[in-house]
Amino acid sequence: MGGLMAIIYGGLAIMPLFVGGVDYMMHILIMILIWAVVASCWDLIMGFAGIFSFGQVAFFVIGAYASAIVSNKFGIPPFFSIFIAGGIAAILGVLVGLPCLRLKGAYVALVTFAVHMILEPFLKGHMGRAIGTGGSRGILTIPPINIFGYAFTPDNKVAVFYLTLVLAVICSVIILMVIRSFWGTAFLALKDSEDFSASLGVSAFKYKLAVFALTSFLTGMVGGFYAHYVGMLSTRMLGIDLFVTLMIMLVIGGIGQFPGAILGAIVTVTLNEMLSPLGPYRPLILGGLVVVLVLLLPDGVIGLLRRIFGGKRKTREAEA
Amino acid sequence: MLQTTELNAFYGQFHVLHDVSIHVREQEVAAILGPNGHGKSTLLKSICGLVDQVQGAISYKGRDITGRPAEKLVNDGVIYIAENRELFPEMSVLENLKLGAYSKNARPFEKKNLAKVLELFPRLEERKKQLASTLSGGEARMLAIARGLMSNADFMCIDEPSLGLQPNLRVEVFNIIKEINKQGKSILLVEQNIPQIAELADRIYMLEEGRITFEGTAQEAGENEHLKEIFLGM
Amino acid sequence: MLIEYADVFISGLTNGSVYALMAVGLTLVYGVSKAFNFAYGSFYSLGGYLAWVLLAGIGIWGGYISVFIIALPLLMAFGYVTEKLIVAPLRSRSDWEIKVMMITLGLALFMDNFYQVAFGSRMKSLPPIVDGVWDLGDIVISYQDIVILVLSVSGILAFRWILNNTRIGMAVRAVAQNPEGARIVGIPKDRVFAATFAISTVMVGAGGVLLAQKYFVSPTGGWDILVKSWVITAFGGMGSIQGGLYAAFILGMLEAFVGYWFGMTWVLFALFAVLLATLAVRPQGLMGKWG
Amino acid sequence: MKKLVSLILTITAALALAVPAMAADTIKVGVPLAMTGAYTDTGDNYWKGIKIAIDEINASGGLLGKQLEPVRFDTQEFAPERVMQGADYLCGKMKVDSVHAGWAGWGQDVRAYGKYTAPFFADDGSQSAVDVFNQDPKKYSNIYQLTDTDINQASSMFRVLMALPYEYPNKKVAIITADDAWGTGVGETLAKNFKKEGWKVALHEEVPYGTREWGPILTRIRKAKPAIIHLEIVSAQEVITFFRQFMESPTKSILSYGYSIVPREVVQTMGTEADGIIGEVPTAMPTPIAPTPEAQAWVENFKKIWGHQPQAGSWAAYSGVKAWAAAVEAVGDAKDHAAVCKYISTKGYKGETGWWKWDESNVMRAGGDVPIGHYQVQGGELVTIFTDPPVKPYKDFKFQTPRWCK
Repeated sequence: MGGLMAIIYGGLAIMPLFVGGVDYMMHILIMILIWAVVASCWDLIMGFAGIFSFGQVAFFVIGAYASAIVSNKFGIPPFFSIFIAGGIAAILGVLVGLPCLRLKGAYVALVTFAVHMILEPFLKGHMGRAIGTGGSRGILTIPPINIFGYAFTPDNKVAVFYLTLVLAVICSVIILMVIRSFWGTAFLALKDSEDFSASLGVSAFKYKLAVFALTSFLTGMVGGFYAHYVGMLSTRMLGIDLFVTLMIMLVIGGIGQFPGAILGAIVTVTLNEMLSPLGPYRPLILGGLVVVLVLLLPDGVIGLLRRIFGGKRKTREAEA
Repeated sequence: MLQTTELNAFYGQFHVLHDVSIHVREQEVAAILGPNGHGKSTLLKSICGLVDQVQGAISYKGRDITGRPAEKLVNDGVIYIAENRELFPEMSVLENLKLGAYSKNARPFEKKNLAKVLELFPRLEERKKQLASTLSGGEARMLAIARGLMSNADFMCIDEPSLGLQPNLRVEVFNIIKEINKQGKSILLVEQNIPQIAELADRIYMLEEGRITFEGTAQEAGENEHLKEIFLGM
Repeated sequence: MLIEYADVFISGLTNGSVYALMAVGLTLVYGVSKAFNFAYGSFYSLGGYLAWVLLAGIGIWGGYISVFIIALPLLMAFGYVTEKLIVAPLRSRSDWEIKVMMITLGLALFMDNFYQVAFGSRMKSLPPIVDGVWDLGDIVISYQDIVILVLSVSGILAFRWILNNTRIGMAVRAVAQNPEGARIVGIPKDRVFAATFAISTVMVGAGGVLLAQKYFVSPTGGWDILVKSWVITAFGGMGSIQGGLYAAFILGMLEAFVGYWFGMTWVLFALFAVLLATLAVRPQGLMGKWG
Repeated sequence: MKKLVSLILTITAALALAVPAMAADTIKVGVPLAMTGAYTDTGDNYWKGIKIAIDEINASGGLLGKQLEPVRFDTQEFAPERVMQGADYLCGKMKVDSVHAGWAGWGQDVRAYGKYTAPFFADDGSQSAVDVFNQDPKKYSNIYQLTDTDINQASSMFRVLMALPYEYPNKKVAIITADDAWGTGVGETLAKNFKKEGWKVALHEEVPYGTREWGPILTRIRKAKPAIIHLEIVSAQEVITFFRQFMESPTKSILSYGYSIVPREVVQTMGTEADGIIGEVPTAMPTPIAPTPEAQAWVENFKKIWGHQPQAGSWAAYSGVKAWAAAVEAVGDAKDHAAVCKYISTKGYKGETGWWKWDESNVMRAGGDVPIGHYQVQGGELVTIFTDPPVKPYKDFKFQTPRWCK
């Protein structure tokens, strides 16, 4: 896992050598890194912990707005406000997680997706405007992250890219450590049989709540980072498009196949850009692709790689 | 009528049955005895097409039925009657019985069988309209057997019919099984170690740790030291 | 005052009947096979587009009656084949519930954009089934609403009758209540799964035909339906048809009265607040069961 | 089936052509529009105008002897990073010499394209976009708005409502808007203006998109019996369902749809049923008879090509392309973006109805030769009854009292 991750990030790290001068390409690379973290978090909560959380985009947007508001209103430097944003997202994550953990399958999906759906009217409405979301106009000026006097604005995309890379690597290492730790084992046990693992002393509640907190924190923090990079925010991120795109990253990367989600982000964003000139045919093709891939590549690209290179085949049964 | 040859069965990585060979003759009651968790139920389920990983051969009326799924076997005349009963809790007793005659072969005999079954189980006749979930343990066991009869199967695999029943109910259930057998059905049943089984069964197998450790008539079983020990040990 | 409440009540009743028809199919499939169909809204649009093609495109003789006669079997076939092709193969996989959600989400994306490419992004309108209003003095009810109410309620009743009195209906209930037990008595589970998927497609597609003349058809118009149906099934208890019915009418009323008292923007908040409160007390919904 | 086959063929062909042939001697024109998602339809309207302009220029020998080559970009649902990506792609990577958008991000676009130099034409109609511009007019000097702001458009609606040759039975108004930036902006401006005139705002409601069941709101309307109902939701399903449910038991209210009259489906679906509804279009091409022969010819041409009356946005986007082309023609170099922008800002452009002039914020303010058009549906078509500012009856077209008010 770690080796593959190092190869992927290593490969990305040298990309600016080739396309460093093309803002458009650098922007795509930055977005790949951002989505890679969000998708990995989603994979951690859904693929490993087995919780059907559909609130990842919501936590991303919450983090983005939180960081923008905190830095705009209280003058807190963005470098710190993204952590505050992560904290706020984590608290909300726990608040959402608490009722969810009593629920099952599709119910969890619904309650978490409800957060997503309610977020838009909230941010646009009077309550949102009162806390500074700018209502349906959004927030159009957000200061860039500034480290030792160097501003990471969209004009310096290579610099922003390496900063994003550092952030993404840190987040991925955290996720990797979680998966490799006792937690990871606990999650796998939980997924196979809750009764069985309860008898082993794995407290389902504690771990699931912790994973809610952790993934919301990381997602919210990356959301904050995104806000300061792009410099503007609107509720238009809550459309179905981004949600589906993230889902496609997981399908392509493979569920519960970390670091597949990172590969998924790379492939999906690239594919999306290549198909973009086709207009309405783009989502048509993407949708068809999801159907075909779920059927043919049950473990995503990672599964395919494993089949090709014949590495250690890790099946669920073998681990249980 | 039914024969297994060197049957092996697996649950995931667990090898549950080892080279089990048994046979049941026409109109015979065969019983499989053995301690809990040694594979008796697995054997029945393997025969009835409810276990996915099976090796070896199973034949019924001279036909190979290995790997044939349960829903098809019902039509062939092999029915499984579960220990945990597997009823439809939110349906009435009558609906449960009607569903027992779901398979194509049983359908034409639904009316006739229903009358027969209700005659055999007067208690169910009384509770015809009640939901299955409201039945007592003994009644539910009877409903399970009755539902099995509705399938018009010739060969019935009954999993621990007396489990958890009071002694007087046990006797009633065994009497009914005897009656069914008299009406021409072959029966393979699984029990832990009930002395009464000797009166009911024509042939007895002992299954320990997934292997057959004894095979013989009821009389032979009664004379077998090893079995006696277990019978007395209860 | 009373007149106004009666007015809002009627509005709630109309909402409720529509929601009931929509939600029953979703809850059925979940109850029987534990599969959650994300393309449900797109199936709704499919019904609408079928009606549009038949009425406006071909100009079929016989109007809506012919539409129902032709569209319903087509929808049924579509649902059956979809289940066999993309849902059934996943059942034996690990994480199959997530994978079913994903694959149906992909299907939804595909279908919605297919509509856009094939029919254009503009909404399509259909001729009304009936015109005119029933004037009761202070209260006015359109015949269209009455037709929708009557047809959806009778649709649901017909569905319940099928479920309770036919062989296939009994088989469906049997699989829902006890899949292993159903196998034992010889019910082909896989075929029942596909059949329920087909029935649910018919239900939602018929809803699409019925509602297209009031609410129009557009490529992404199904999402709203999916979300509302989802809330209703969860509220009523996933898999409980009775619960779904109650939930549909309760939420229909809630929507109408919250909209009247507090304004339309609060409807969504109110829906989720009620849902969350219900789930906090009864995690399985109003009438749902675990398992 | 035929459609399916052609669909598959198109996909294959499009994939094959996805790598654009690098024609050496063309001028690239960026066209970032919504091609998928909720805004597809408006994106289509703009594209129709832009396409006509480009085809016209190419047919007449091109611009400075070079053909124009449109480079399209799908802005999807205007997520911030998508808007930014469009700018980086079109201006940064494809090096286009002008960008023609429609709705483009309501301020997000100003920041994204302001980084580059190519002239950028948007139809945001939003004060927030102008606010961003005014933060740094120098940096954003390449940003042009083809329509006036939401505030000014709403004020125009109010003036015309007050000028209608119609006796209002009372001074009560109901305002219903979508909960987007445009809707809330228009709603607030209208409410302010009505209150100032001594009217009572009996109902002011923001509704989410997708609202199609109007029972509760109509109940309140029927109770209040307002003289004016203003509905501002730029989506056909919502406005048509509202109208139909309203008509089940109408109150004697003037039905003012503002910019919501724009979606083509409104008149196309309802035909004469919609007669009586009023609405407005900024940067409007008045119909059915255009103000000048040139404009009339343009309308005829549009109808010939696309098979229907021009919609809001089509003409504005068309004029944006032509204004830019005229400036390039005058400057003599498409690559000299600063000079082109300076020319547009100072000289303006003479279009079919007369002069287009941008103000110091690069906003095409309503008035003069390009006023806001106010329509009423009559005989199933949009008929211009007023232009504004200043409020002036248009030709001989008269306001007709709606049938439900008689």
